[in-house]
Amino acid sequence: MGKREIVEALVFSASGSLPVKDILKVLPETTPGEIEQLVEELNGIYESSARSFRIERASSGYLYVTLEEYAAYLRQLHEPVRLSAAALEVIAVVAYKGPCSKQIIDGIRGVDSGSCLKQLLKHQLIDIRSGKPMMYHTTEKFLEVFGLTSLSDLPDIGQFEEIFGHP
Amino acid sequence: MGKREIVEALVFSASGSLPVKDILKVLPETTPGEIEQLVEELNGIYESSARSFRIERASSGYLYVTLEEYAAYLRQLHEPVRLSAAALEVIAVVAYKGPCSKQIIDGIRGVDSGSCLKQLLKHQLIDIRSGKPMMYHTTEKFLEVFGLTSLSDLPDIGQFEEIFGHP
Amino acid sequence: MAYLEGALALESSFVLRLPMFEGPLDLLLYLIEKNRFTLQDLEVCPIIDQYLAYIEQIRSLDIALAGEFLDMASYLIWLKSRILLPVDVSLADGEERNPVEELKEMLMAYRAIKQASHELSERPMLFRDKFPKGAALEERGVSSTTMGALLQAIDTIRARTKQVVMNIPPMRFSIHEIMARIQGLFAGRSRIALQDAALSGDRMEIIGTLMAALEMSRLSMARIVQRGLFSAIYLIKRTGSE
Repeated sequence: MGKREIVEALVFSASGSLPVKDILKVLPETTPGEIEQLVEELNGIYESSARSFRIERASSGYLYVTLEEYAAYLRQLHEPVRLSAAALEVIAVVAYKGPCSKQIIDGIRGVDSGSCLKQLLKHQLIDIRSGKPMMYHTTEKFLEVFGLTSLSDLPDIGQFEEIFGHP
Repeated sequence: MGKREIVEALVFSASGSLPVKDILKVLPETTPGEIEQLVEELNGIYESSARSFRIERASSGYLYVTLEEYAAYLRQLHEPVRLSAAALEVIAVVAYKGPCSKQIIDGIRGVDSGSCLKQLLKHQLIDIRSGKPMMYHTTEKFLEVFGLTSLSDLPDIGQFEEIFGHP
Repeated sequence: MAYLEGALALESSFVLRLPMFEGPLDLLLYLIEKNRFTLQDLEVCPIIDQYLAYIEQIRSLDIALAGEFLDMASYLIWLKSRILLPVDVSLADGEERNPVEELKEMLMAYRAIKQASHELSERPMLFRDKFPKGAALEERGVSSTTMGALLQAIDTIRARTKQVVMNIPPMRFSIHEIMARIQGLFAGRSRIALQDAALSGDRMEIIGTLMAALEMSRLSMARIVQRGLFSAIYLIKRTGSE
């Protein structure tokens, strides 16, 4: 296990790109130039063993990417994203409260939910019922993503007490 | 670019574990056995070129993970998951006993498990099935975290059958 | 009692030692092991004595003890009395389960779980011993998630908005006004039910009325009488001569 492999493991485990300063935090005796050298060595190893990925320089750090020639295959995979904590809050409110307006959602959460609603609409987890005000409600896709057969599968709010203590 | 490298690129680009069925979707002429063979070949290549990662069988698919010897370095960058002994007891009950209520978990442990359940839910190692009472069960992520393909991979524990065999 | 000497020797480090036991069953298993009993040839009475002594020891050190430890203590005292007292023939004809066997079964189940959790923690664990490859950057669909995530989100909302929820509405009832009202009621009779003095039944008004009653009692204007637990509270008018 050399420095080179430690750098490899660090970049490998990062989500998105890993800033150089994070690598320096773990390997304090190293210099940015040395890291660049190690990354080049790693890419050399990947190339000579015909690997499908390389490490790329990206803004302030390093990032693993797959080679372009594999893109056609990768596109067929539906790489899912995780919902943000805020989006989860909004979807929880809409699911439990039933169709409700943005004003109500904002009121319950105590913060503006505009961008979350947009994200959830984009992912088709909620939909709009027209009217004044517009009402948001959950979709079939929501049930699918949360593994529910119907909204009545949602656990009773009162039952949360056993885990989350008193309201 | 062979099948092997396509499998590599697919698993590499996934966040978390990639289900075998997703690989089969992209490479329809392949069999699960063949994929396993290709993964073994890839791990062979990684080992002989002293790479810091391997592909592991996890839950219903494959997952890239770093080797254990790098953990000390990686822990400096990532918030490591620390499960308390109590939380481990709770997850053991849920894993061995199968879906069960808080009352049953508390009964076996002789103490309240509320905060442990909360901790495990937060880490998405368990989930809830609604009903009266709510039932807790282990998740795919649990299998992933503990490197299991299914719950039947759990080590057999003496007396378990007779104690938990019949509810 | 060697274990007690041990406990005393540990006195200063008790705070650190205590969480070693996950609960009363854990402590019992520890004592059983210390006495080199197996669950099959377990002698319950010495274990019960040691458990109780241990609990007493900890309590004398003024360390807060989880309720479960005390529950178990009272259960064990009951169990010991069952063992020592002559068996009631009417109860002994197999109708009731042997409590010692029940305790053994509980301990066996807990021991199995403890062992299972130990084996789990010995496995190379993701995010502790090995780390998964980081997520790619592209965004596409939504990954399936858990019900727990939904509950967590609700808990987050609750935690964040707690202040709003906890915001107690200002007292809309003046204690002096309520006192004056009670005085008015006393004009016709010398004894009134406290709840009659709260006109609306509003929670805040009831609290206000109780505070008014306490104030009147303090000023020797009335006596507060309650016959039994949870029964109605009465205010009895006091005259100057009383």
